[in-house]
Parts: sequence; structure tokens; C-alpha cells
Amino acid sequence: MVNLDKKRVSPVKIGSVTYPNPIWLASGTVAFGAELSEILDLNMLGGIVLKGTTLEPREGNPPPRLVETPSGLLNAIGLQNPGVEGLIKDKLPFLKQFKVPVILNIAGKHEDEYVSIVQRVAEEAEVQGYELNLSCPNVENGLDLGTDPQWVESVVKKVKKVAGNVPVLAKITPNVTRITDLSKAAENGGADAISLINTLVGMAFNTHTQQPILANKIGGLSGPAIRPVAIRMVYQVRQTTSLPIVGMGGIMNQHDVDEFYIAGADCVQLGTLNFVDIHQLRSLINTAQS
Amino acid sequence: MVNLDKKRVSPVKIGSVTYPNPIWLASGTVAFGAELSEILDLNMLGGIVLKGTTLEPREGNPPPRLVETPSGLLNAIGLQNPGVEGLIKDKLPFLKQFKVPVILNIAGKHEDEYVSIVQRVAEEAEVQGYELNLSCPNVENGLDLGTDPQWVESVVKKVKKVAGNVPVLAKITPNVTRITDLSKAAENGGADAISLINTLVGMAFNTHTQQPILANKIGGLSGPAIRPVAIRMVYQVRQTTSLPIVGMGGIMNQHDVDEFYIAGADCVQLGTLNFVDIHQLRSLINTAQS
Amino acid sequence: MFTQEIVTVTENKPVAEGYFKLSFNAPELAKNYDPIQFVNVKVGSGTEFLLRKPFSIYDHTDTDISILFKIYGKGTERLSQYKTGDSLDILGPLGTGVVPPKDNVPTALIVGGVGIGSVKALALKMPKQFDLFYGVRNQGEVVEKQEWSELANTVFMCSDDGSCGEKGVVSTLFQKQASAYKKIYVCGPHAMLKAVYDVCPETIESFFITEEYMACGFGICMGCVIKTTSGYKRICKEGPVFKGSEIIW
Amino acid sequence: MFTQEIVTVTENKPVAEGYFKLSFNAPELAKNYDPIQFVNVKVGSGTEFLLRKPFSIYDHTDTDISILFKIYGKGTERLSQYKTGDSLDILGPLGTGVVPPKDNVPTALIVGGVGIGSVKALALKMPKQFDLFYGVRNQGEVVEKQEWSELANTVFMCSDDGSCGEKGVVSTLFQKQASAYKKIYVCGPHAMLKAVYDVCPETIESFFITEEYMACGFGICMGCVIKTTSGYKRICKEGPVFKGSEIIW
Ligand SMILES: Cc1cc2nc3c(=O)[nH]c(=O)nc-3n(C[C@H](O)[C@H](O)[C@H](O)COP(=O)(O)OP(=O)(O)OC[C@H]3O[C@@H](n4cnc5c(N)ncnc54)[C@H](O)[C@@H]3O)c2cc1C
Ligand SMILES: Cc1cc2nc3c(=O)[nH]c(=O)nc-3n(C[C@H](O)[C@H](O)[C@H](O)COP(=O)(O)OP(=O)(O)OC[C@H]3O[C@@H](n4cnc5c(N)ncnc54)[C@H](O)[C@@H]3O)c2cc1C
Ligand SMILES: Cc1cc2nc3c(=O)[nH]c(=O)nc-3n(C[C@H](O)[C@H](O)[C@H](O)COP(=O)(O)O)c2cc1C
Ligand SMILES: Cc1cc2nc3c(=O)[nH]c(=O)nc-3n(C[C@H](O)[C@H](O)[C@H](O)COP(=O)(O)O)c2cc1C
Ligand code: FES
Ligand code: FES
Repeated sequence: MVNLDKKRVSPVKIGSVTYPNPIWLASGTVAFGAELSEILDLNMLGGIVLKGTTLEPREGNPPPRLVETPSGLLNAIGLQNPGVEGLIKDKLPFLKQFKVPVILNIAGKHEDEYVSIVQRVAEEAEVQGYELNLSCPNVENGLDLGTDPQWVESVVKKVKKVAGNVPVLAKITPNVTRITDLSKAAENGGADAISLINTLVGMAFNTHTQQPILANKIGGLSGPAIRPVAIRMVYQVRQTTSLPIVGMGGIMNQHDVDEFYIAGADCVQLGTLNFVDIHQLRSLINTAQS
Repeated sequence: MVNLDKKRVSPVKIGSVTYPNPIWLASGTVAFGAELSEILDLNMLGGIVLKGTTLEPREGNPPPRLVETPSGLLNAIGLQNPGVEGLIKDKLPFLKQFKVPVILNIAGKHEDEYVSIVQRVAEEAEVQGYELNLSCPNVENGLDLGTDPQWVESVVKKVKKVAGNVPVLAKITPNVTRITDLSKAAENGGADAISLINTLVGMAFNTHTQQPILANKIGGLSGPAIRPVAIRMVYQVRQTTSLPIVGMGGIMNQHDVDEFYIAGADCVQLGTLNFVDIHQLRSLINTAQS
Repeated sequence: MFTQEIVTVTENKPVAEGYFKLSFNAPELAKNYDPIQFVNVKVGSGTEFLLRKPFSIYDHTDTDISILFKIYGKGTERLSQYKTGDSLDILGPLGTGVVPPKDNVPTALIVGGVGIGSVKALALKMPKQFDLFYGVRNQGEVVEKQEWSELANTVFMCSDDGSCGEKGVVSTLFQKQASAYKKIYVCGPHAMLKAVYDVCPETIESFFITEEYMACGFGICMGCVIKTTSGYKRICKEGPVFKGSEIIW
Repeated sequence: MFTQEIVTVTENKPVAEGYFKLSFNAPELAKNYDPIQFVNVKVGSGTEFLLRKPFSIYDHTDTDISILFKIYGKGTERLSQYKTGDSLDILGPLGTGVVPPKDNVPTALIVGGVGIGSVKALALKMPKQFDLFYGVRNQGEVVEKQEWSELANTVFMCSDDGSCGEKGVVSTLFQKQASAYKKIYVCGPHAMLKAVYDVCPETIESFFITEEYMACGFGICMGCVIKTTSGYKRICKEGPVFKGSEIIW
């Protein structure tokens, strides 16, 4: 049996870093923290994962970028972000005032970009984790690379070489036949933890115009709808590794958080919830304060 | 643009059979028709797909076999069915009184079982289609076979050889990296249509007992939650084949039916809806009567 | 024959701590159901809850049906907020009902907690030769005490905390007098059903009203099974009543 | 500074065909918002609707805020069923509001349909130098006609079917008199915004109140963007008001 009372408040050790508690916020659902800090005390979080960052600035996809589906949210933001230089110049300085561990979410077009981003950020030494987004389904070719275990192993290995003491979290894609092939690949590459799950690839049509609702046509499905799939994957990965697992996908309340702990997660990230219920968010964060 | 007014009432030609309209009921959500016939006029349907049938009778999984998740239903029935002999003796005779095309859903443990079932049923000559369940996630080993394109191609080919004039529909599994690999494999094997999607593999825990809710631990997720994934897969498969596509996954109303038509489906199957709203079911069926 | 109907709530009132009795207008149903049959109720709007929720038919008037429910999770919580005049989407009557015994053999109804909700319709249609064994957590949970004392020959009560009747569980209470009965109907949580079965002499004809998670409620999903001597049977279709000797415990 | 509050509905009444004005108690908010700001409202219970739905702040009293909405889809349908005393979960005030112009330049508000819901707060805080151009489908859609004729210098109406004011679209109505104005605020469906922009002389300072599907409403999801001369900007954060010259149409 998982000791839930303990787990809910336990610091989480990943690689050389001990994160103060297991309630983190997920990439793409916090931007770079500034807006949330107006309504939430970031210092109470176990970690905050920044919006996926690329080497060059990206303007992202044209709108519409969002649509609600039953108990789900379909998004195709297209990784709008200021690029690693913009991050360092405009985003990280603001976060210095908080003690919350900042985890960078990195989206490369190919292996070298992951390495370059880490190298550039390493000079700044403010971040407490690199989460490699190996799974962004919205970006051209993004799908195919991340579904290949060999590529996953290789990119993790290369990043580990330049990451120094900063933990490397592999956020593998759930849109695959066998999730454990990818988690094993990441482990073989030397990942310090596995983050799962990212969004499921989905699509919705406007039945009047008969066009896809998202300008990007396909998007990533998040929210409660995907929780059973996320729980299953965390469970499966837990059977095959002793690495820390960072669980996410559709968490809306304490029950859902506990379900992830039971399935095998060491800590969780809240994503879509941040958009819809700050009260719940605070309540989960409060529970994590020992 | 899809002419929806026309599509909603159009007969559907698959192989040598023309089904009277595009509203069918999905396997596993109608048992063998008898109970539904008490509340629904089966003759108005375009097709009815029977519960997955195996060579030998199967008693199925222990309960609990079901649990609701956000906008979804997780099930692990475990293919409870009377086997092909029981089907022929106890189930098919009842259906003779109706003019609705009966489609058999076949679940084999290996290639030969699919062939044997078809051969045994062919002697009876009452069914108007074989839907090969190449994707049941609840049965031991079921997952792995159906995710292999070569196996899919091979089993379809073998079944086609013995199927005579009866159309063969390949119901491929959605729990894969590239759905089009499987649809192409089925097409290469000679399938007359592609059915998608089956359920997504999911899991849920009871947070009090800390045990999986389903006795089988993992189950198949159906219902509105999975619709965006289903729509995406129908769309993707439509880009790569001109075979008829039988679309399903989370249809609850006319909007959802239309979304499948627009994505590329030629007809649809209603599944979880049958459990929850007979009025809606009737309304969709009425729309299909030209 | 069952139907899906949109009915109007005529009353929804608390009848014990956390217990509600909800009545709705359904004249056809009121005439045409057998005891132990149930209705499958759509709670909330949209896909707030995807599946219907099953509730036994508790009682009826000429025009109305009522169900008795206990707040358990979110669905029953929501159901407790329904008000007179609200509409409700129901499917029923479902399940294989019980033909009330005409023979005058000594009979006991044995119920735990909200199990009381499943047996009243049976009690109403039975000749008054039955005793009721009624176990509750505590006094606050007792439903329609007065009515039951009129319906039954004798009511034997027990409660977990002794606040009402004997202190203890209903299987033990029944065991002491088991030899007096030839037929029993038992309804309650699974553990209680099993406890009663275990203490029940073989000479007694026993009927157990079972429960399992349901999706459809009328036999098409194969979800709600119970293991019996002749394989898995559907609680919603062949059940919810099974003989004690039939169930594989 | 914005907050999430559980507020109580004080009134919800139809004000035109398919239009409702919903008021709720929120004294802090009533004091501290700028025109054109909006609230993001949780409609229904559970995950009936996952996302909040954004509505402009229409008007306020000392203690209450009101929103004006049109029944569009299921969410607004559900919102129309809210009754006095119901509680509502709101997030706000959101967006960058408009500081009402103090200069006495000739100003026009140009609105189409439910766009009227976004500009009243602005109208109330402006010196009475503005005219209102108000386009509707038909007469039934007109909201608070009397009040607007008091708020504005002149109200110019038009409707698609001619049942109210001139027959035609509001961009054409405005075009005829465009030269009379130095500043305009425009609110309505995107096609209407564009039509007004296209007929608007460059000498006019123009502000467009834009809309896009929103998830968070406060800048963290990057979902609600509009293309501007300086890249995609968030309608919920940098907007919803943008200068005509800034938008890439
Ligand atoms: C034939 C039958 C008759 C019943 N009669 C009554 C009755 O008269 N009065 C009464 O109070 N209760 C009755 N129940 C139980 C009632 O259906 C559940 O208490 C109710 O569905 C719980 O819903 P919830 O949303 O409040 O709880 P949830 O939060 O959904 O679940 C709490 C627990 O209730 C059970 N449950 C939930 N949904 C279902 C479902 N669709 N089918 C079966 N079990 C479920 C599960 O064990 C679950 O763990 C009956 C059940 C069955 C099968
Ligand atoms: C800043 C802003 C202010 C608004 N102010 C008002 C107002 O004062 N009065 C008013 O009647 N309407 C206003 N709207 C529009 C209002 O939010 C939508 O009409 C409402 O969300 C529709 O919900 P629905 O469930 O009824 O429709 P749905 O069936 O969900 O959708 C119908 C259409 O409404 C739009 N829509 C739905 N959800 C959202 C969302 N979360 N964000 C943005 N658009 C959405 C989409 O274009 C969709 O196609 C405003 C929108 C924005 C962005
Ligand atoms: C709008 C949006 C943007 C996202 N952007 C990213 C991203 O940039 N990088 C990433 O790794 N995951 C991204 N995600 C995925 C989330 O981090 C998370 O894995 C997913 O949403 C599942 O969690 P949830 O259901 O709690 O939202 C995004 C999700 C959403 C909804
Ligand atoms: C209880 C249940 C049992 C099912 N059994 C089968 C089956 O035996 N064979 C099969 O091919 N699909 C089976 N399915 C899958 C459905 O046919 C359908 O593909 C899936 O449920 C998606 O459609 P829906 O969301 O409309 O239910 C079953 C689904 C459910 C819910
Ligand atoms: S609930 Fe579907 S078979 Fe019983
Ligand atoms: S709605 Fe999320 S950034 Fe605007």
C-alpha cells in the first residue's frame, strides 16, 4: 500500500535535486509563471515547468488554437515561445524572486537543438531541471521522432552529457503502441525521471463549415478525458522501472492526484486544471505543505 | 464538402453487400440483439454488429467489469460469449425474423481461429459481414498481435479466402503509433472496409482500497472522451485509402455522427450511446430513414 | 416491456440521515412493475454523468413511483438536489422481478442499510406473514419505522452502535431465529449478503438481491455479472434476485 | 489583480429574444474593473463544461456586476437557466481594460448584435460625446433601447431585415458618416469588425474589441491569440482591445 498521507507531502528526489513537494505545474499551462503569480503563491509549489522552449523564437500556430471536447481540451498552440535567448533575457529573471524549483521544458527539432538549448541555459544556472519534450504532437515531424526508442535514447544521452548536475526528465509521447519501449529507452539514455503523459493526438470538426476547428487541424487532447490512459501508462511504466515518475493527465482534484500516486507516480503535474479552477489548485497545493 | 443531407440517408456499399443506411450498432454494445429488440425496431438499422465471438465459449472476466470515467466508460468484459456453436444454435435463429443486416464480430486467439469461425458460420449463410476484431485489449496477448501490420495483413488475407461473398471489415486497434500502418496492412490483405476505433487502453484505481477498479486491471475506454482521437484516426486513414470506413467512438448525437462523416467515415456505429439514451438512438436512426 | 420516459419529479424529501425518497409521475410504470425491479436514472445534464444510475422501485401510488436512495457519491448527491417539477429521464422497469409468494410459509426480509429500498414493493404485495430483520449503522439511518412495523409481523432491529435495537450485525440477529423461517429475501451490501448466507440453514429457501456496477441495465453490455453455478449471469437481466444456492460466494 | 470568487446570482432575466442579463453580487469587482474587462464563468457542475466561458462586464451597481449574453450553444443555454440565489464561480476582472477617453473628440461606438454587451461599461464612463451605431439581425434583438438613447448623443440603428432602423449592415451605416468622427470603438463578430475597418478612414483612431476561443482567460495557455503587427498577442491579456492599425486583418 502507498502511504498516501506521507506521499502527499513528501519531497521528491530526482537525480541530485530534491524538490520540496510532489505538486508541480505542467508545461504549457503556466506560460513562464508571471501571470499565475498574480493569483497563486508560486513558492508553495514543488516545481514549475515552463512553456516548451525552442532554440529560435516561435510565433506558434494561427488561431483557433483551442477547442473543448467532452471532459477534454484540444490544443494546438504550436509552441509559441520567445526562444532560448528570449527565455534567458525576459523570462528567467522574473522567476528569480521565487524559491520554487524551475524546470525548463525543451522542444528541439532534432537532437542538436536539445543540446544547444541546454548548453545555453547551463551558463545561467538558474534552472533545477530539464524536461525534454520528446512528444509534441503539434509540430511538424514532432510525432515521428519521439516515437522511435532509439532516437529517444540518443537524445537523452546527449543531453545528459551537457546537463551537469541538473536532472533530466524525459517526457515521452503517449501516442505509441508500447509506452514502456520509450521509458526503457529514456532510462537507457540516462534519464533521471520519466514524465508522462503528454497530450493524445486528436481532432475536431466544425460541422457547419466542415473544416477542422483547429487551424493546425490536429491537436493535443488534455484534461480528465485522458486520465484513464495516463493512469494506465504510469502503471505500466512503474512495472518496468524504478526511476522516479512524474505523472500527469487530467488531474482535477485530490482523488485524481492520489490515483496517480497509487499507479506509481512519485509526483504529479497539474495542467488543464490551472485554466479552470484556481481554488482546487490551491487546495491541492495546501495539502502538499507538511 | 460532404453532402450531409445525402450521406445521412445513403445506403452503404461494402464489398458485395449494400447496407440500407449508415447507422449501425457497435459490437459489444448490443449483445446479440434480443434485449434491444424489446425497445428498438432493429429493422430500421443499417447494420447490427454482434458481440465479439470466439471459437470456444468464453465466460469472460470476473466483475467488476465496468467503471465510469470523465465522459467515458472503462470496460473489461473479457469477451463473454457462447462461442461460435452457441451463436449458431442460440443467437442467430432469433435474428432471422429481422431484415437488419447482421455483422459478426470475430475475435480469434490466432489466425486459424478467425478462419475456423468464418468457415463454421459460412455454412449457415445468414450473416452479412465479418468484422474482425483485431484489437481487443482485454484479452491476454490480444494487444500485441493486432498492433503488428504483418499479422493484420496475414489474418485478413486468410479470412478473405474463406469468406466468399461476405464482406470482411477489419477493426484495427487504435492503441498504436501509426494507425495508417494498420489500415494499409488490412487493405493489402484485401479487407473490404476499415472499422475504427475500438477502445483505448485505460485503467482506474479505487483510491480507498488502492486496487485497480476492474478485476482485469486494465480495460477499454469508450464514450465521448475518446471522440477526438477517433475523429483524428478516421481522418488520417481517409487520407490513405479509398476503402469504406466504418467510424465509431463516442458518438452521442447527430453532431457527432456528422463529424465522423466529415472526417471521412462512410457509415458509423453507435456503442456506448446504446447504454444510456434510447431516445437519441431512435432519433439518429429516424434521421437515417430516407 | 421497458421504456425510456421523461418524467416529472413530484416530491424529493429527506427521510433519514443522508436518505431521500424521490417520487415521480409515471402512471404506466406504477401499474406494471414487479417487486425488486429497478429503474435506471439519468442524473444531471450533458455528460456530467455518462451512465445512468440504478435504483430499486421502492413504492408506488396510482400515478407515482418512488425510489429511496442514500447519498453515496456525486451522482446521488446531485439527485438529492432535484426538486418538485424537475424532469428526470428514466429507463424501466428493469430486471426480473419477484412474484410475491402466495404460500403462507414463514418468511423473513433481511436488510442492511439502504437495502431497505429494494424490498418495500415486495413487502407491500406479500401476505402479512413476514418478519423484518433490519440492520443499520445507527438510529439516524432508520427509514419509515412506523410503516414497517405495520407492514411486518415483527420488526427486529439492530445497529452497529446499539443506538437502535440490538447492538450488532443483522446476520447475527437473524441467525438466532433462523430456524423459524422457511423463506428469506436478503438485501444489503455484498459482505452482509454473504454473512447471512453463511448462517442460513440449508432448509431455508433463500433469495439474495444483488448489486454490481451497471452500464446499460437491460442486458446488452454484459457488465454487471455475478458468478453462479451456471456461469456468469447478468444482475440486470437474470437478476437482481438469485437463490443463495445458485451464487458462487 | 484578479480573483476567483463564488458569487450569488441576484437576477437573471431575458432582455431581448435569446438575450439575458445576469447579475451577481460582487462588491469588490463592482468597484475595481475597467470598461471592456471580462469575467470567465464556470457554467454547470462537474465537467459538464470543462472550460470557463468569457463574458464582458456589462454594467454594475454598488454591489453587483451584470453580464449580458446571447444564447449561442449549450453553455449559454445552461447559463440562461440560472436563477436568483444560485451560486456561480467566476474569475475576474480579466483583460486589459480601456481608460475612458477624457478628451472631447467626436467618438462613435459601433456594435453588432451581442457586441453591445461589451461596450456599456465604457459608455457609462465616457463623457456624453459619443454616438452609437447599432446593428442587429432584427428588432427582437435590440437591448435596452431606451437606456442607450439616453447614454448616447444619437443612436443610429440598422437591421438585416429592416425591422428596426435602416435595412443593412452597420459598417455601411457608419461609412456614410465616418468623416464626423475622430475615434471609434467597435465590437461584434469578426466579419463585422473587418468590414468596419475596411471603411474606416485612416484619420480615425480605431479600437476593436476582439474575441477568440479561450481556455484560461488570464494569459497562461497562449490559446486566444490574434495576429498583430508585432506577432501573435493574447486577446485575454494584451487585449481584448486592439488598435485597427495593429491587427493583421
Ligand atoms: C439493481 C440495483 C438497485 C439499486 N437500488 C438502489 C436503491 O434502491 N437505493 C440506493 O440508494 N442505491 C441503490 N443502488 C446503488 C446505486 O445505484 C448507487 O449507490 C449509485 O449508483 C451511486 O452513485 P453515485 O454517483 O452517488 O456514487 P459513485 O461515486 O458513482 O460510486 C460510488 C459507488 O457506487 C456504486 N455505483 C456507482 N455507479 C453505479 C452503477 N452505474 N451501477 C451500480 N453501482 C454503481 C459503485 O460501487 C461505486 O463505487 C442500486 C444498485 C443496483 C445495481
Ligand atoms: C473576451 C470575450 C468576451 C465575451 N463577451 C461576451 C458577452 O458579453 N456576451 C456574450 O453573449 N458573449 C460573449 N462572448 C462570447 C461567449 O464567450 C460565447 O458566446 C460563449 O462562450 C459560448 O458558449 P456556448 O457553450 O453557449 O457555445 P458553444 O457551443 O461552446 O460554442 C459556440 C461558439 O462560441 C464560441 N466559444 C465557445 N466557448 C468559448 C470560449 N471558452 N472562449 C471563446 N469563445 C468561445 C466559439 O466560437 C464556439 O464556436 C465573449 C467572448 C470573449 C472571448
Ligand atoms: C495548452 C497546452 C499547452 C501545452 N504545451 C506543452 C508544452 O509546451 N510542452 C509540453 O511538454 N507539454 C505541453 N502540454 C502538455 C501538458 O504539459 C500535459 O502533459 C498535458 O496537458 C496533460 O496534463 P493535463 O491533462 O493535466 O492538462 C500542453 C498542454 C496544454 C493543454
Ligand atoms: C462494454 C463494451 C464491450 C465491447 N465489446 C466489443 C467486442 O466484443 N468486440 C469489438 O470489436 N468491440 C467491442 N467494443 C468496442 C465498441 O464496439 C466500440 O468500438 C467502442 O466502444 C467505441 O465506440 P463508443 O465510444 O461509441 O462506445 C466494446 C465496447 C464496450 C463499451
Ligand atoms: S448493466 Fe449491462 S448487462 Fe447488466
Ligand atoms: S485564454 Fe489562455 S492565454 Fe488567453
